[in-house]
Amino acid sequence: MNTTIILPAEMCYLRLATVTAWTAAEIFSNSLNAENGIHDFCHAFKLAVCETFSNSVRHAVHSKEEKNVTIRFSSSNDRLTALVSDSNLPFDPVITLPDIEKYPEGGFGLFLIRQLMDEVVFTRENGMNLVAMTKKLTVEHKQGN
Amino acid sequence: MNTTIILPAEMCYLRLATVTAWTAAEIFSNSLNAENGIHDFCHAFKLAVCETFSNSVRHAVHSKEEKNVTIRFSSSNDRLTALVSDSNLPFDPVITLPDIEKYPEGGFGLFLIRQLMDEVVFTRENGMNLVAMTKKLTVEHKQGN
Amino acid sequence: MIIRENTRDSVSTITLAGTLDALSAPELQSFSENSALSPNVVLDLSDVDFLDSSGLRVIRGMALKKRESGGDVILACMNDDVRKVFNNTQLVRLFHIYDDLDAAVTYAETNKKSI
Amino acid sequence: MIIRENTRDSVSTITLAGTLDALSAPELQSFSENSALSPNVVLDLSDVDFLDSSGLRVIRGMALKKRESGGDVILACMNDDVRKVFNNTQLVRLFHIYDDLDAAVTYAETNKKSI
Ligand SMILES: Nc1ncnc2c1ncn2[C@@H]1O[C@H](COP(=O)(O)OP(=O)(O)O)[C@@H](O)[C@H]1O
Ligand SMILES: Nc1ncnc2c1ncn2[C@@H]1O[C@H](COP(=O)(O)OP(=O)(O)O)[C@@H](O)[C@H]1O
Repeated sequence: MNTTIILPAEMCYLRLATVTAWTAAEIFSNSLNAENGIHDFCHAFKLAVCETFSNSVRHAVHSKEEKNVTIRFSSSNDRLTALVSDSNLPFDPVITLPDIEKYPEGGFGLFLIRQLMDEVVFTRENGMNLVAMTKKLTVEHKQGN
Repeated sequence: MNTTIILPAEMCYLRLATVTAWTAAEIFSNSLNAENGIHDFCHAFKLAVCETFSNSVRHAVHSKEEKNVTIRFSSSNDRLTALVSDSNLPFDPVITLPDIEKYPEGGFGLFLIRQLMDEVVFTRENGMNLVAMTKKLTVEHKQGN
Repeated sequence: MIIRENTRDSVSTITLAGTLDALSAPELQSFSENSALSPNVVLDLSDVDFLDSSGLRVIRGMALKKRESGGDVILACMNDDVRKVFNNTQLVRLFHIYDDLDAAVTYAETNKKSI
Repeated sequence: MIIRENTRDSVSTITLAGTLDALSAPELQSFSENSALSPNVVLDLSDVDFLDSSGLRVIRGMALKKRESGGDVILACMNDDVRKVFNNTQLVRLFHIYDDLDAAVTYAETNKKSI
Protein backbone atom coordinates (compact mmCIF):
# COMPACT_ATOMS: atom_id res chain seq x y z
CA MET A 1 0.00 0.00 0.00
CA ASN A 2 1.42 3.30 -1.04
CA THR A 3 -0.92 6.03 -2.07
CA THR A 4 -1.27 9.74 -1.53
CA ILE A 5 -4.21 12.09 -1.76
CA ILE A 6 -3.85 15.85 -1.70
CA LEU A 7 -6.97 17.80 -0.73
CA PRO A 8 -7.66 21.50 -0.20
CA ALA A 9 -7.99 22.40 3.48
CA GLU A 10 -11.76 22.82 3.19
CA MET A 11 -14.40 20.85 5.04
CA CYS A 12 -16.31 20.00 1.86
CA TYR A 13 -13.52 17.52 1.05
CA LEU A 14 -13.99 15.57 4.28
CA ARG A 15 -15.96 12.75 2.66
CA LEU A 16 -13.25 12.33 0.02
CA ALA A 17 -10.71 11.95 2.83
CA THR A 18 -12.83 9.41 4.68
CA VAL A 19 -13.85 7.30 1.68
CA THR A 20 -10.20 7.16 0.65
CA ALA A 21 -9.24 5.99 4.14
CA TRP A 22 -11.91 3.29 4.18
CA THR A 23 -11.01 2.01 0.73
CA ALA A 24 -7.26 2.08 1.36
CA ALA A 25 -7.80 0.04 4.54
CA GLU A 26 -10.02 -2.37 2.61
CA ILE A 27 -7.44 -2.86 -0.16
CA PHE A 28 -4.75 -3.39 2.46
CA SER A 29 -6.95 -5.98 4.22
CA ASN A 30 -7.52 -7.78 0.93
CA SER A 31 -3.80 -7.79 0.21
CA LEU A 32 -3.30 -9.71 3.46
CA ASN A 33 -6.17 -12.09 2.65
CA ALA A 34 -7.75 -11.04 5.92
CA GLU A 35 -11.08 -12.64 6.65
CA ASN A 36 -12.17 -11.18 9.96
CA GLY A 37 -12.03 -7.78 11.59
CA ILE A 38 -11.94 -5.95 8.25
CA HIS A 39 -14.96 -3.79 9.01
CA ASP A 40 -13.60 -2.59 12.34
CA PHE A 41 -10.17 -1.98 10.85
CA CYS A 42 -11.62 0.10 8.01
CA HIS A 43 -13.90 2.00 10.38
CA ALA A 44 -10.95 2.85 12.65
CA PHE A 45 -9.01 4.34 9.72
CA LYS A 46 -12.04 6.18 8.42
CA LEU A 47 -12.68 7.72 11.83
CA ALA A 48 -9.02 8.52 12.53
CA VAL A 49 -8.64 10.24 9.15
CA CYS A 50 -11.96 12.02 9.65
CA GLU A 51 -10.69 13.44 12.97
CA THR A 52 -7.27 14.49 11.70
CA PHE A 53 -8.49 15.92 8.40
CA SER A 54 -11.21 17.96 10.10
CA ASN A 55 -8.69 19.20 12.67
CA SER A 56 -6.38 20.25 9.83
CA VAL A 57 -9.24 22.13 8.18
CA ARG A 58 -10.56 23.72 11.37
CA HIS A 59 -7.17 25.01 12.43
CA ALA A 60 -5.94 25.99 8.96
CA VAL A 61 -4.38 29.42 8.73
CA HIS A 62 -5.99 31.02 5.73
CA SER A 63 -4.00 33.24 3.49
CA LYS A 64 -4.04 34.15 -0.18
CA GLU A 65 -2.59 30.83 -1.27
CA GLU A 66 -4.77 27.76 -1.05
CA LYS A 67 -3.73 25.39 1.73
CA ASN A 68 -3.67 21.64 1.28
CA VAL A 69 -3.91 18.63 3.52
CA THR A 70 -2.01 15.55 2.35
CA ILE A 71 -2.93 12.04 3.40
CA ARG A 72 -0.54 9.24 2.66
CA PHE A 73 -1.23 5.56 3.23
CA SER A 74 1.67 3.17 3.51
CA SER A 75 2.09 -0.30 4.90
CA SER A 76 4.70 -2.53 6.34
CA ASN A 77 3.78 -6.19 6.75
CA ASP A 78 0.53 -6.29 8.70
CA ARG A 79 0.58 -2.61 9.72
CA LEU A 80 -1.10 0.22 7.86
CA THR A 81 -0.14 3.84 8.47
CA ALA A 82 -2.10 6.97 7.58
CA LEU A 83 0.12 10.05 7.58
CA VAL A 84 -1.82 13.31 7.63
CA SER A 85 0.09 16.52 7.10
CA ASP A 86 -0.85 20.18 7.02
CA SER A 87 0.89 23.56 7.07
CA ASN A 88 -0.92 24.86 10.16
CA LEU A 89 0.77 26.48 13.13
CA PRO A 90 2.56 24.10 15.48
CA PHE A 91 0.39 22.67 18.25
CA ASP A 92 0.87 20.67 21.37
CA PRO A 93 -1.17 17.51 21.13
CA VAL A 94 -2.89 17.09 24.47
CA ILE A 95 -4.34 13.63 24.65
CA THR A 96 -6.33 13.46 27.84
CA LEU A 97 -9.99 12.65 28.12
CA PRO A 98 -11.83 15.93 28.64
CA ASP A 99 -14.27 16.13 31.53
CA ILE A 100 -17.29 14.50 29.93
CA GLU A 101 -19.75 16.49 32.01
CA LYS A 102 -18.13 19.91 31.67
CA TYR A 103 -19.84 22.34 29.35
CA PRO A 104 -18.70 23.67 26.90
CA GLU A 105 -16.69 20.69 26.07
CA GLY A 106 -13.11 20.04 25.00
CA GLY A 107 -11.84 17.95 22.13
CA PHE A 108 -12.51 14.26 21.96
CA GLY A 109 -10.82 13.98 18.56
CA LEU A 110 -7.23 13.27 19.49
CA PHE A 111 -8.35 11.09 22.38
CA LEU A 112 -10.48 9.03 20.01
CA ILE A 113 -7.58 8.58 17.58
CA ARG A 114 -5.44 7.29 20.42
CA GLN A 115 -8.09 4.73 21.31
CA LEU A 116 -8.51 3.56 17.73
CA MET A 117 -4.88 3.27 16.67
CA ASP A 118 -1.96 1.23 17.94
CA GLU A 119 0.49 4.07 17.49
CA VAL A 120 0.03 7.82 16.99
CA VAL A 121 3.08 10.01 16.44
CA PHE A 122 2.97 13.79 16.12
CA THR A 123 5.92 15.54 14.54
CA ARG A 124 6.75 18.94 13.17
CA GLU A 125 8.89 18.87 10.04
CA ASN A 126 9.72 21.56 7.46
CA GLY A 127 6.92 23.76 8.70
CA MET A 128 4.39 20.96 8.54
CA ASN A 129 2.42 19.15 11.23
CA LEU A 130 2.56 15.40 10.67
CA VAL A 131 0.28 12.92 12.38
CA ALA A 132 1.28 9.31 11.73
CA MET A 133 -1.38 6.81 12.76
CA THR A 134 -0.58 3.11 12.60
CA LYS A 135 -2.73 0.09 13.23
CA LYS A 136 -1.98 -3.60 12.95
CA LEU A 137 -4.46 -5.85 11.23
CA THR A 138 -4.64 -9.14 13.04
CA VAL A 139 -4.94 -11.52 10.16
CA GLU A 140 -6.97 -14.68 10.38
CA HIS A 141 -6.55 -16.45 7.11
CA LYS A 142 -9.39 -17.94 5.19
CA GLN A 143 -9.95 -21.60 5.92
CA GLY A 144 -7.90 -23.71 3.60
CA ASN A 145 -5.22 -21.10 3.03
CA MET B 1 -12.54 21.30 -6.93
CA ASN B 2 -8.85 20.68 -6.88
CA THR B 3 -7.60 17.39 -5.63
CA THR B 4 -4.97 14.87 -6.63
CA ILE B 5 -4.55 11.18 -5.91
CA ILE B 6 -1.39 9.27 -6.67
CA LEU B 7 -1.74 5.51 -6.94
CA PRO B 8 0.70 2.71 -7.82
CA ALA B 9 0.12 1.33 -11.32
CA GLU B 10 -1.41 -1.86 -9.98
CA MET B 11 -4.91 -3.13 -10.61
CA CYS B 12 -5.64 -3.65 -6.90
CA TYR B 13 -5.91 0.15 -6.59
CA LEU B 14 -8.69 0.39 -9.18
CA ARG B 15 -11.48 0.72 -6.61
CA LEU B 16 -9.61 3.54 -4.88
CA ALA B 17 -9.44 5.34 -8.22
CA THR B 18 -13.14 4.84 -8.92
CA VAL B 19 -14.43 5.72 -5.46
CA THR B 20 -12.35 8.89 -5.56
CA ALA B 21 -13.83 9.77 -8.96
CA TRP B 22 -17.39 9.22 -7.77
CA THR B 23 -16.89 11.21 -4.58
CA ALA B 24 -15.07 14.07 -6.32
CA ALA B 25 -17.94 14.32 -8.82
CA GLU B 26 -20.44 14.27 -5.97
CA ILE B 27 -18.65 17.03 -4.06
CA PHE B 28 -18.46 19.08 -7.25
CA SER B 29 -22.21 18.54 -7.83
CA ASN B 30 -22.96 19.66 -4.28
CA SER B 31 -20.82 22.75 -4.72
CA LEU B 32 -23.06 23.73 -7.65
CA ASN B 33 -26.21 22.96 -5.64
CA ALA B 34 -27.19 20.58 -8.40
CA GLU B 35 -30.42 18.73 -7.81
CA ASN B 36 -30.82 16.48 -10.84
CA GLY B 37 -28.52 14.37 -12.94
CA ILE B 38 -26.01 13.90 -10.12
CA HIS B 39 -26.08 10.12 -10.26
CA ASP B 40 -25.42 9.99 -14.01
CA PHE B 41 -22.70 12.60 -13.72
CA CYS B 42 -20.93 10.68 -10.95
CA HIS B 43 -21.32 7.39 -12.79
CA ALA B 44 -19.80 8.89 -15.94
CA PHE B 45 -16.70 10.03 -14.01
CA LYS B 46 -16.43 6.75 -12.16
CA LEU B 47 -16.56 4.81 -15.42
CA ALA B 48 -14.22 7.15 -17.31
CA VAL B 49 -11.63 6.99 -14.52
CA CYS B 50 -12.09 3.23 -14.28
CA GLU B 51 -11.30 2.90 -17.98
CA THR B 52 -8.29 5.21 -17.99
CA PHE B 53 -6.80 3.93 -14.75
CA SER B 54 -7.10 0.31 -15.86
CA ASN B 55 -5.57 1.20 -19.23
CA SER B 56 -2.67 2.86 -17.43
CA VAL B 57 -2.16 -0.24 -15.31
CA ARG B 58 -2.54 -2.72 -18.17
CA HIS B 59 -0.06 -0.94 -20.39
CA ALA B 60 2.40 0.01 -17.66
CA VAL B 61 6.03 -0.71 -18.45
CA HIS B 62 7.36 -2.44 -15.41
CA SER B 63 10.87 -1.81 -14.27
CA LYS B 64 12.66 -1.79 -10.93
CA GLU B 65 11.10 1.49 -9.84
CA GLU B 66 7.44 1.52 -8.89
CA LYS B 67 5.25 3.28 -11.44
CA ASN B 68 2.43 5.58 -10.43
CA VAL B 69 -0.76 6.80 -11.99
CA THR B 70 -1.89 10.27 -10.98
CA ILE B 71 -5.49 11.41 -11.14
CA ARG B 72 -6.25 15.06 -10.71
CA PHE B 73 -9.73 16.56 -10.45
CA SER B 74 -10.20 20.22 -11.22
CA SER B 75 -13.17 22.34 -12.09
CA SER B 76 -14.04 25.50 -13.89
CA ASN B 77 -17.55 26.83 -13.44
CA ASP B 78 -19.92 23.99 -14.27
CA ARG B 79 -17.26 21.72 -15.81
CA LEU B 80 -15.32 19.04 -14.01
CA THR B 81 -12.10 17.59 -15.43
CA ALA B 82 -10.36 14.36 -14.50
CA LEU B 83 -6.75 14.33 -15.67
CA VAL B 84 -5.17 10.90 -15.65
CA SER B 85 -1.44 10.64 -16.23
CA ASP B 86 1.00 7.76 -16.44
CA SER B 87 4.59 7.18 -17.56
CA ASN B 88 3.75 4.48 -20.12
CA LEU B 89 5.05 4.41 -23.70
CA PRO B 90 3.36 6.86 -26.05
CA PHE B 91 0.25 5.53 -27.77
CA ASP B 92 -2.02 6.57 -30.54
CA PRO B 93 -5.55 6.82 -29.17
CA VAL B 94 -7.78 5.16 -31.74
CA ILE B 95 -11.35 5.97 -30.92
CA THR B 96 -13.46 3.97 -33.29
CA LEU B 97 -16.11 1.50 -32.33
CA PRO B 98 -14.61 -1.97 -32.78
CA ASP B 99 -16.59 -4.50 -34.82
CA ILE B 100 -18.98 -5.69 -32.14
CA GLU B 101 -19.31 -9.14 -33.68
CA LYS B 102 -15.64 -9.79 -34.40
CA TYR B 103 -13.88 -12.21 -32.07
CA PRO B 104 -11.49 -11.68 -30.33
CA GLU B 105 -12.60 -8.24 -29.63
CA GLY B 106 -10.93 -4.82 -29.62
CA GLY B 107 -11.05 -2.12 -26.99
CA PHE B 108 -14.31 -0.46 -26.03
CA GLY B 109 -12.60 1.58 -23.29
CA LEU B 110 -11.58 4.72 -25.14
CA PHE B 111 -14.79 4.63 -27.18
CA LEU B 112 -16.83 4.52 -23.98
CA ILE B 113 -14.95 7.46 -22.49
CA ARG B 114 -15.70 9.49 -25.60
CA GLN B 115 -19.40 8.70 -25.25
CA LEU B 116 -19.48 9.63 -21.58
CA MET B 117 -17.50 12.86 -21.62
CA ASP B 118 -17.99 16.17 -23.37
CA GLU B 119 -14.32 16.54 -24.14
CA VAL B 120 -11.41 14.09 -24.14
CA VAL B 121 -7.91 15.32 -24.88
CA PHE B 122 -4.84 13.09 -25.15
CA THR B 123 -1.42 14.67 -24.83
CA ARG B 124 2.13 13.56 -24.33
CA GLU B 125 4.15 15.81 -22.02
CA ASN B 126 7.51 15.31 -20.27
CA GLY B 127 7.42 11.60 -20.94
CA MET B 128 3.91 11.25 -19.57
CA ASN B 129 0.62 10.31 -21.21
CA LEU B 130 -2.13 12.68 -20.13
CA VAL B 131 -5.81 12.03 -20.68
CA ALA B 132 -7.98 15.05 -19.79
CA MET B 133 -11.67 14.21 -19.57
CA THR B 134 -14.16 17.02 -19.07
CA LYS B 135 -17.89 16.96 -18.54
CA LYS B 136 -20.36 19.73 -17.92
CA LEU B 137 -22.94 19.34 -15.20
CA THR B 138 -26.21 20.82 -16.33
CA VAL B 139 -27.41 22.41 -13.16
CA GLU B 140 -31.06 22.55 -12.28
CA HIS B 141 -31.30 24.46 -9.06
CA LYS B 142 -33.38 23.32 -6.17
CA GLN B 143 -36.85 24.82 -6.15
CA GLY B 144 -36.81 28.06 -4.26
CA ASN B 145 -33.15 28.88 -4.94
CA MET C 1 -27.59 14.45 6.91
CA ILE C 2 -31.37 14.12 7.00
CA ILE C 3 -32.99 15.46 10.16
CA ARG C 4 -36.66 14.85 10.86
CA GLU C 5 -38.66 15.59 13.96
CA ASN C 6 -41.99 14.28 15.15
CA THR C 7 -43.76 13.99 18.46
CA ARG C 8 -44.69 10.63 19.95
CA ASP C 9 -46.59 10.49 23.23
CA SER C 10 -45.67 14.16 23.75
CA VAL C 11 -41.97 13.32 23.37
CA SER C 12 -40.02 15.00 20.58
CA THR C 13 -38.26 12.35 18.54
CA ILE C 14 -35.47 13.47 16.24
CA THR C 15 -34.63 10.98 13.51
CA LEU C 16 -31.21 11.33 11.91
CA ALA C 17 -30.07 9.60 8.75
CA GLY C 18 -26.69 9.52 7.05
CA THR C 19 -23.31 10.69 8.23
CA LEU C 20 -22.94 12.85 11.33
CA ASP C 21 -19.44 14.27 11.06
CA ALA C 22 -17.66 17.62 11.07
CA LEU C 23 -19.37 18.46 7.76
CA SER C 24 -22.93 17.79 8.89
CA ALA C 25 -22.73 18.40 12.66
CA PRO C 26 -23.49 22.14 12.22
CA GLU C 27 -26.83 21.16 10.64
CA LEU C 28 -27.85 19.25 13.76
CA GLN C 29 -26.53 22.05 15.94
CA SER C 30 -28.67 24.69 14.25
CA PHE C 31 -31.67 22.37 14.08
CA SER C 32 -31.53 21.82 17.83
CA GLU C 33 -31.14 25.55 18.48
CA ASN C 34 -34.09 26.45 16.30
CA SER C 35 -36.63 23.81 17.23
CA ALA C 36 -39.15 23.87 20.03
CA LEU C 37 -38.67 20.46 21.60
CA SER C 38 -40.17 18.67 24.59
CA PRO C 39 -38.02 18.63 27.74
CA ASN C 40 -37.03 15.02 27.12
CA VAL C 41 -35.91 14.36 23.57
CA VAL C 42 -35.29 11.00 21.89
CA LEU C 43 -32.57 10.84 19.24
CA ASP C 44 -33.25 7.96 16.86
CA LEU C 45 -29.84 7.02 15.44
CA SER C 46 -30.84 3.86 13.56
CA ASP C 47 -30.01 5.34 10.16
CA VAL C 48 -26.81 7.11 11.21
CA ASP C 49 -24.06 5.15 9.52
CA PHE C 50 -21.10 7.12 10.81
CA LEU C 51 -20.39 9.40 13.77
CA ASP C 52 -17.25 11.38 14.58
CA SER C 53 -16.23 13.54 17.54
CA SER C 54 -17.85 16.63 16.02
CA GLY C 55 -21.21 14.85 15.90
CA LEU C 56 -20.63 13.54 19.39
CA ARG C 57 -19.89 17.05 20.58
CA VAL C 58 -23.23 18.33 19.27
CA ILE C 59 -25.19 15.45 20.80
CA ARG C 60 -23.41 15.99 24.11
CA GLY C 61 -24.07 19.72 23.92
CA MET C 62 -27.77 19.09 23.33
CA ALA C 63 -27.93 16.80 26.36
CA LEU C 64 -26.08 19.18 28.68
CA LYS C 65 -28.32 22.05 27.56
CA LYS C 66 -31.49 20.00 28.14
CA ARG C 67 -30.32 19.03 31.60
CA GLU C 68 -29.96 22.65 32.62
CA SER C 69 -33.76 22.82 32.51
CA GLY C 70 -34.48 19.37 33.90
CA GLY C 71 -34.80 17.51 30.61
CA ASP C 72 -32.52 15.07 28.83
CA VAL C 73 -31.55 13.55 25.48
CA ILE C 74 -32.22 9.81 25.25
CA LEU C 75 -30.39 7.84 22.56
CA ALA C 76 -31.94 5.02 20.58
CA CYS C 77 -30.83 2.38 18.08
CA MET C 78 -27.17 3.14 17.43
CA ASN C 79 -25.22 0.74 15.21
CA ASP C 80 -21.94 -0.81 16.34
CA ASP C 81 -19.71 1.82 14.69
CA VAL C 82 -21.62 4.65 16.35
CA ARG C 83 -21.66 2.88 19.70
CA LYS C 84 -17.89 2.44 19.49
CA VAL C 85 -17.46 6.24 19.46
CA PHE C 86 -19.58 6.55 22.60
CA ASN C 87 -17.68 3.74 24.27
CA ASN C 88 -14.21 4.94 23.34
CA THR C 89 -14.84 8.44 24.65
CA GLN C 90 -16.64 7.13 27.76
CA LEU C 91 -19.59 9.36 26.82
CA VAL C 92 -21.64 6.19 27.02
CA ARG C 93 -21.77 6.91 30.76
CA LEU C 94 -23.51 10.23 30.16
CA PHE C 95 -26.57 8.84 28.37
CA HIS C 96 -29.57 6.61 28.67
CA ILE C 97 -29.21 4.39 25.63
CA TYR C 98 -31.86 2.06 24.21
CA ASP C 99 -31.72 -0.45 21.39
CA ASP C 100 -35.43 -0.08 20.92
CA LEU C 101 -37.12 3.17 19.92
CA ASP C 102 -40.35 2.45 21.77
CA ALA C 103 -38.47 1.75 24.97
CA ALA C 104 -36.59 5.05 24.58
CA VAL C 105 -39.84 6.97 24.05
CA THR C 106 -41.48 5.24 27.01
CA TYR C 107 -38.53 6.12 29.21
CA ALA C 108 -38.62 9.75 28.00
CA GLU C 109 -42.39 9.91 28.56
CA THR C 110 -42.43 8.42 32.06
CA ASN C 111 -39.38 10.27 33.34
CA LYS C 112 -40.70 13.63 32.30
CA LYS C 113 -39.82 15.77 35.24
CA SER C 114 -38.05 13.32 37.43
CA ILE C 115 -34.51 14.11 36.32
CA MET D 1 -17.47 -10.23 -7.36
CA ILE D 2 -19.74 -13.07 -6.28
CA ILE D 3 -20.48 -15.65 -8.98
CA ARG D 4 -23.08 -18.34 -8.44
CA GLU D 5 -24.48 -20.86 -10.87
CA ASN D 6 -27.61 -22.94 -10.78
CA THR D 7 -29.75 -24.71 -13.33
CA ARG D 8 -33.36 -23.74 -13.91
CA ASP D 9 -35.45 -25.71 -16.40
CA SER D 10 -32.19 -27.17 -17.77
CA VAL D 11 -30.83 -23.65 -18.39
CA SER D 12 -27.63 -22.62 -16.60
CA THR D 13 -28.21 -19.36 -14.78
CA ILE D 14 -25.18 -17.42 -13.64
CA THR D 15 -25.91 -14.88 -10.93
CA LEU D 16 -23.37 -12.10 -10.51
CA ALA D 17 -23.20 -9.69 -7.60
CA GLY D 18 -20.98 -6.68 -7.01
CA THR D 19 -18.65 -4.83 -9.32
CA LEU D 20 -17.66 -6.27 -12.69
CA ASP D 21 -14.61 -4.26 -13.70
CA ALA D 22 -11.01 -4.80 -14.78
CA LEU D 23 -10.23 -6.13 -11.29
CA SER D 24 -12.96 -8.77 -11.16
CA ALA D 25 -13.51 -9.56 -14.86
CA PRO D 26 -10.79 -12.27 -14.82
CA GLU D 27 -12.84 -14.12 -12.18
CA LEU D 28 -15.84 -14.30 -14.50
CA GLN D 29 -13.57 -15.24 -17.39
CA SER D 30 -12.08 -18.21 -15.56
CA PHE D 31 -15.45 -19.22 -14.15
CA SER D 32 -16.94 -19.38 -17.63
CA GLU D 33 -13.96 -21.34 -18.94
CA ASN D 34 -14.11 -23.88 -16.15
CA SER D 35 -17.84 -24.51 -15.85
CA ALA D 36 -19.93 -27.02 -17.74
CA LEU D 37 -22.87 -24.90 -18.84
CA SER D 38 -25.98 -25.51 -20.90
CA PRO D 39 -25.85 -24.28 -24.52
CA ASN D 40 -28.03 -21.28 -23.65
CA VAL D 41 -26.90 -19.45 -20.54
CA VAL D 42 -28.76 -16.73 -18.62
CA LEU D 43 -26.67 -14.06 -16.92
CA ASP D 44 -28.60 -12.55 -14.02
CA LEU D 45 -27.15 -9.06 -13.55
CA SER D 46 -29.63 -7.73 -10.99
CA ASP D 47 -27.00 -7.37 -8.27
CA VAL D 48 -24.23 -6.02 -10.49
CA ASP D 49 -23.84 -2.41 -9.42
CA PHE D 50 -21.11 -1.40 -11.84
CA LEU D 51 -19.81 -2.61 -15.20
CA ASP D 52 -16.83 -1.39 -17.21
CA SER D 53 -15.48 -2.31 -20.64
CA SER D 54 -13.39 -5.17 -19.22
CA GLY D 55 -16.53 -6.78 -17.82
CA LEU D 56 -18.32 -6.12 -21.07
CA ARG D 57 -15.50 -7.76 -22.96
CA VAL D 58 -15.81 -10.94 -20.92
CA ILE D 59 -19.59 -11.09 -21.32
CA ARG D 60 -19.25 -10.51 -25.05
CA GLY D 61 -16.55 -13.17 -25.28
CA MET D 62 -18.80 -15.67 -23.49
CA ALA D 63 -21.62 -14.96 -25.94
CA LEU D 64 -19.45 -15.22 -29.06
CA LYS D 65 -18.00 -18.50 -27.79
CA LYS D 66 -21.45 -19.94 -27.05
CA ARG D 67 -22.65 -18.99 -30.51
CA GLU D 68 -19.88 -20.97 -32.14
CA SER D 69 -21.68 -24.08 -30.90
CA GLY D 70 -25.25 -22.88 -31.48
CA GLY D 71 -25.89 -21.51 -27.98
CA ASP D 72 -26.14 -18.00 -26.61
CA VAL D 73 -25.83 -15.80 -23.53
CA ILE D 74 -29.11 -14.12 -22.49
CA LEU D 75 -28.92 -11.08 -20.21
CA ALA D 76 -31.38 -10.37 -17.43
CA CYS D 77 -32.17 -7.56 -15.00
CA MET D 78 -29.45 -4.99 -15.60
CA ASN D 79 -29.67 -1.69 -13.72
CA ASP D 80 -29.54 1.65 -15.52
CA ASP D 81 -25.79 2.17 -15.07
CA VAL D 82 -25.02 -1.25 -16.50
CA ARG D 83 -27.46 -0.79 -19.37
CA LYS D 84 -25.79 2.51 -20.23
CA VAL D 85 -22.53 0.65 -20.93
CA PHE D 86 -24.32 -1.73 -23.30
CA ASN D 87 -26.09 1.17 -24.98
CA ASN D 88 -23.03 3.38 -25.35
CA THR D 89 -20.96 0.64 -26.95
CA GLN D 90 -23.87 -0.54 -29.12
CA LEU D 91 -23.35 -4.03 -27.70
CA VAL D 92 -27.02 -3.86 -26.78
CA ARG D 93 -27.64 -4.99 -30.37
CA LEU D 94 -25.71 -8.19 -29.80
CA PHE D 95 -27.87 -9.55 -26.98
CA HIS D 96 -31.32 -10.69 -26.01
CA ILE D 97 -31.99 -8.61 -22.92
CA TYR D 98 -34.81 -9.17 -20.41
CA ASP D 99 -35.88 -7.15 -17.39
CA ASP D 100 -37.39 -10.27 -15.90
CA LEU D 101 -35.36 -13.33 -14.96
CA ASP D 102 -38.18 -15.79 -15.62
CA ALA D 103 -38.71 -14.39 -19.10
CA ALA D 104 -34.99 -14.75 -19.81
CA VAL D 105 -34.99 -18.37 -18.64
CA THR D 106 -38.11 -19.15 -20.66
CA TYR D 107 -36.52 -17.65 -23.75
CA ALA D 108 -33.32 -19.64 -23.17
CA GLU D 109 -35.32 -22.83 -22.59
CA THR D 110 -37.60 -22.55 -25.62
CA ASN D 111 -34.90 -21.42 -28.06
CA LYS D 112 -32.61 -24.27 -27.22
CA LYS D 113 -31.32 -25.30 -30.59
CA SER D 114 -32.97 -22.76 -32.76
CA ILE D 115 -30.13 -20.23 -32.85
N1 LIG E 1 -3.97 19.85 12.49
C1 LIG E 1 -3.95 20.71 13.52
N2 LIG E 1 -3.47 21.96 13.35
C2 LIG E 1 -3.44 22.82 14.39
N3 LIG E 1 -3.87 22.53 15.62
C3 LIG E 1 -4.36 21.30 15.86
C4 LIG E 1 -4.42 20.33 14.82
N4 LIG E 1 -4.95 19.18 15.33
C5 LIG E 1 -5.20 19.43 16.61
N5 LIG E 1 -4.86 20.70 16.96
C6 LIG E 1 -4.97 21.30 18.30
O1 LIG E 1 -5.19 20.27 19.26
C7 LIG E 1 -6.40 20.50 19.96
C8 LIG E 1 -7.09 19.19 20.30
O2 LIG E 1 -7.61 18.56 19.14
P1 LIG E 1 -8.88 17.61 19.23
O3 LIG E 1 -8.67 16.62 20.34
O4 LIG E 1 -9.15 17.05 17.89
O5 LIG E 1 -10.05 18.57 19.71
P2 LIG E 1 -10.83 19.73 18.96
O6 LIG E 1 -12.21 19.18 18.95
O7 LIG E 1 -10.65 20.91 19.85
O8 LIG E 1 -10.26 19.95 17.59
C9 LIG E 1 -7.22 21.40 19.06
O9 LIG E 1 -8.15 22.18 19.75
C10 LIG E 1 -6.12 22.25 18.40
O10 LIG E 1 -5.75 23.31 19.23
N1 LIG F 1 -2.53 4.62 -20.60
C1 LIG F 1 -2.14 3.96 -21.71
N2 LIG F 1 -0.85 3.65 -21.89
C2 LIG F 1 -0.44 2.99 -23.01
N3 LIG F 1 -1.28 2.62 -23.99
C3 LIG F 1 -2.58 2.91 -23.87
C4 LIG F 1 -3.08 3.59 -22.73
N4 LIG F 1 -4.42 3.77 -22.87
C5 LIG F 1 -4.73 3.21 -24.04
N5 LIG F 1 -3.65 2.69 -24.66
C6 LIG F 1 -3.62 2.05 -25.99
O1 LIG F 1 -4.85 2.32 -26.65
C7 LIG F 1 -5.52 1.10 -26.98
C8 LIG F 1 -7.03 1.25 -26.90
O2 LIG F 1 -7.45 1.40 -25.56
P1 LIG F 1 -8.89 0.90 -25.12
O3 LIG F 1 -9.91 1.48 -26.03
O4 LIG F 1 -9.08 1.21 -23.67
O5 LIG F 1 -8.86 -0.66 -25.36
P2 LIG F 1 -8.13 -1.85 -24.61
O6 LIG F 1 -9.28 -2.64 -24.11
O7 LIG F 1 -7.35 -2.52 -25.69
O8 LIG F 1 -7.27 -1.29 -23.52
C9 LIG F 1 -4.94 0.06 -26.03
O9 LIG F 1 -5.01 -1.24 -26.55
C10 LIG F 1 -3.51 0.55 -25.88
O10 LIG F 1 -2.68 0.11 -26.94
